[in-house]
Amino acid sequence: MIRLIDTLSHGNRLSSASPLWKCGFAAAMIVLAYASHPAVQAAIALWMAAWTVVYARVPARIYLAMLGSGCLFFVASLPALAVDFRHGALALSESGLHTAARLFVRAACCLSAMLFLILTTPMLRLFQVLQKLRAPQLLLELMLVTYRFLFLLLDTARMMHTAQRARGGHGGFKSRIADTAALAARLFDRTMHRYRGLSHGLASRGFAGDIRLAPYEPAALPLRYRLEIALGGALLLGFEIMLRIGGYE
Amino acid sequence: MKAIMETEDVRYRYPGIGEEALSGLSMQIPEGRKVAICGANGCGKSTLFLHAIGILRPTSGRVKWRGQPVGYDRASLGALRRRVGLVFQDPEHQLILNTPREDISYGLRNLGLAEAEIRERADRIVEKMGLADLAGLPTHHLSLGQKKRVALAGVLALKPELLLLDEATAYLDRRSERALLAELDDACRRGVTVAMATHDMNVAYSWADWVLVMDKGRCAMAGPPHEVFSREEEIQALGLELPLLYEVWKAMPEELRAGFESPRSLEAFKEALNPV
Amino acid sequence: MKAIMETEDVRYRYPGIGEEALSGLSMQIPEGRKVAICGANGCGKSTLFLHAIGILRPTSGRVKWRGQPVGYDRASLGALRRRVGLVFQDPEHQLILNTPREDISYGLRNLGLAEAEIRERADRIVEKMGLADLAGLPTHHLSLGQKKRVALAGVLALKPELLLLDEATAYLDRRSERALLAELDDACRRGVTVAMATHDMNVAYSWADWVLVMDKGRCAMAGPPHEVFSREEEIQALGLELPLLYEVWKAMPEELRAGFESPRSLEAFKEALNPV
Amino acid sequence: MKFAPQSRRTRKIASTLSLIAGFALYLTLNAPREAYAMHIMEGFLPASWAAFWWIAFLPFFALGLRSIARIARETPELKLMLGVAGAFTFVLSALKIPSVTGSSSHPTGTGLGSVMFGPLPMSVLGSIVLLFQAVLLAHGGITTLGANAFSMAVCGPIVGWFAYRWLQRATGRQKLAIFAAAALADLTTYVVTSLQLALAFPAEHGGVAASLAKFGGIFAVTQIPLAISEGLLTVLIWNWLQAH
Repeated sequence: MIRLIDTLSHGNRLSSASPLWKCGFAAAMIVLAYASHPAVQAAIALWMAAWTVVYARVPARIYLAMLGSGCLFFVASLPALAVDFRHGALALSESGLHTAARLFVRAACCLSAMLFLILTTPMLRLFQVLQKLRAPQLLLELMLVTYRFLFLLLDTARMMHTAQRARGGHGGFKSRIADTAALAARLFDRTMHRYRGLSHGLASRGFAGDIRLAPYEPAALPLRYRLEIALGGALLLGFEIMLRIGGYE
Repeated sequence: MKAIMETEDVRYRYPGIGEEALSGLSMQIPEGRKVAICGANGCGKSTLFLHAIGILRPTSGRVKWRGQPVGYDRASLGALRRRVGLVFQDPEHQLILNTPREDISYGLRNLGLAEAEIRERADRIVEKMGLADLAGLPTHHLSLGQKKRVALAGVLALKPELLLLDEATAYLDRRSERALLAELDDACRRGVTVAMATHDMNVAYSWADWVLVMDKGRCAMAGPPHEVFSREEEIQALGLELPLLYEVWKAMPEELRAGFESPRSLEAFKEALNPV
Repeated sequence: MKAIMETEDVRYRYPGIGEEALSGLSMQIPEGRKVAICGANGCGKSTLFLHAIGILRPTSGRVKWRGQPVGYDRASLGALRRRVGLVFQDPEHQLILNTPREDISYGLRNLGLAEAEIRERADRIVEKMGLADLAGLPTHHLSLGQKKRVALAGVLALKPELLLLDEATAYLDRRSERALLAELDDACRRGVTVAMATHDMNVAYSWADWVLVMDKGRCAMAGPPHEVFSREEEIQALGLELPLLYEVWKAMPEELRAGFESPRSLEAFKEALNPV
Repeated sequence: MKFAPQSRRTRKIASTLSLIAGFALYLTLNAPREAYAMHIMEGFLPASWAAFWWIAFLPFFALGLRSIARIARETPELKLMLGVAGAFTFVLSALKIPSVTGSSSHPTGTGLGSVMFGPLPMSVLGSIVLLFQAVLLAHGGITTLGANAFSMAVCGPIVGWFAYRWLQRATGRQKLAIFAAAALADLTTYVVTSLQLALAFPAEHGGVAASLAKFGGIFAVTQIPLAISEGLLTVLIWNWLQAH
């Protein structure tokens, strides 16, 4: 899954478009979602899905799978929202169901805005946006190193797991716990080995205390997209205002 | 020629990656041979091995063990992995436990053997492979060559019928390489079929008695070393190099070569030039 | 022969390990040459390199740069590391930023250059080494051969006077190996002294014009390739193998060899046998 | 809503039955993936609560960052080490461990991390891991990052660390202390998340307390066995690390 998202974020049609625009757009949509009626939220969700699937060409199958897995949390909480203890028995709560339905639309809408951002924007660009937004340098450095070694350690863990299975490991509960523990300890060992290697490697390249990123490079967002954002945003806002004036609840 | 393991039109694509890692691979590993599986980095060798022990499952096509399609239920996989031993490229991934002896026992313990038998079998293989001095040392004190030998010992202790090795000789100096290859020859003599993936054509040429060449997830060539390497242009078209010894031999004046098959080792080469 | 870097009776022991990694190493890296530092796994090559850039400090003995003892204060170390570029065996150790272009800029940014110049120099080296297609990809999407090239580019961008490489060709297939060696030749032509540690005697023989042989933390032999490899017995006593091409040549009938120096490449070999 | 007493009763029984069936179905289908599902999803919390938890989380985060910065000024390599440790924590949380009930779950790893690196640095590493889970796995979210980080990166490590310290001093039994640190860090995360949800969605009848019982009850099915498994796992990992 992780490699999938990472690969898509680099290989989609919008990957080189301005990350600042994309972040701003997704953030604006999430804010609007919080302030608007379900009908507007549904419209936002569809619009963001269109950006991701149609404009960025993220495969619809993968998109839906991710949307589904993202909604698992909602499914898990659904019983708690929809059921009430009343007079010592469980019962469906009318208002709970109503809350759940409203919540679902909002959460799905926010999720689709998030998915737009993470499926179309490479991590490195997000770092640069954070840098431009003046996130602490130390935090950025930690994140850089973490991201750099994430995939490496995931690969190592996967190989170790495969090797254990190839030798008959991960049989029952006890063996799985013990094998996982051995793997984690060994992985920690490798992690510290990586750290030592990295500190030598960086020292040889003149590391003197900080890891500096390239400054944010402004990138373009084609006019056609900017127009759509402006027009679509105005439409949604208008829609919301109409609903409010109409007193619709 | 009976195949101990074969694949029929196997296709596999890693999730999220555009290209197929195996794109219609059909190949056979002949029983009782020393097989070299050659190809450039990324030709699909490692993916093939993961299919051979049922860790990966083909998207389409079939993997067969002794003529029978491999099953993917728990019991069949267990049985398959007892018969097929896989030695990974990087022993760091394979050696999990703290000392060679413990690590060698790991697979035996997973077989559910009694402790006494585990100890007995581990001791025997430690003895046989000359690891006695190392058996109690912490794994991270061993050299790469030693680690590779320990990884091999851990797999041989399970007495596989087919032994697969991924880039077994990479990163080794010549002495460690020789020790390892001698171990493989020995296993082969005891009836184990040995298949080694390598991109070192010199090793493939001098060690194997059957060569498979893979390219872009397919089997491009198969046959005895002389036959495969005599198709020089095809080999080069695949971006592979001919074995040095083979090239040198071909460069020699015709009259010196007359009557000899191209020698596969330096000793054979010297003998061919200086007949006693 | 002027030494760009030398060590005088350097001793070093890793904490917690009984044996010395360097036990009285005295050797010289001659300026302007292509130097191969040969030896079996664990002979101390990597430890030597960490001394050369001042990451490790000798327990006794001295490391000298152009005749001057190396200083270990911050400023001297910074200056030394600007002059000596080290390419590690495992490229994962020295790639830190997430794309090749970014990563190559990293070292330049440490030099305190202006952004415009950083971009310009990074672009130039990306262009020169044919990395343009990869420059924007995330590092974890690259193959090992590509990572090694990027690591080399990151070091070359700093324009070192001495370039050290640890097992640069290990794990590479022949095609990537050639591309890498060509790059090194090129650097050497531009006046960079290149020293590569390797246990592959074939590479050492065909590529280097100066060979150092290390054994158990000492320098056992030094000289031009012909001279070093003609001391066959010593080489073999150190557990090293003679280069294949050299051995083959020596095995040839005397009359064919007459008048030629032992050829160091297959092309030279063929030429020697079939004079035009 | 008015129905005859008779129909009201049948309706109640019917709805209760269908609920039980629904629960059973949902648990069998989703149980294995729930450890990640403990991260509150994007857009789930009301705006005021999302903001509240961000505000509650940030001071701890700032303290953590400051404690790292203080040491990093002396030894810059520490940044590299913590960065790599962050990657390790992420990978640990991606491992599937068998749960005592037979399904499998993802550990949080915060107990182990807290004992090894201290609770404040762990609050930074934990939030980085959560951010990466949100951005690279679409688990959790940005608006809810404050709430998730407060429960998993702040409360879990702090409780785990104190549990470890206290038990280590009081009993001197290190294994017990490690088990308690890991299991309690896990349980704390679960309790705090349930509380966050209950506060945001109080029940119509019984308010926050009833809601806490409902959310707590649902997540207990996976989180309590997971806490025990993670405790066991962490003790084993600790043994390994000690042996090295």
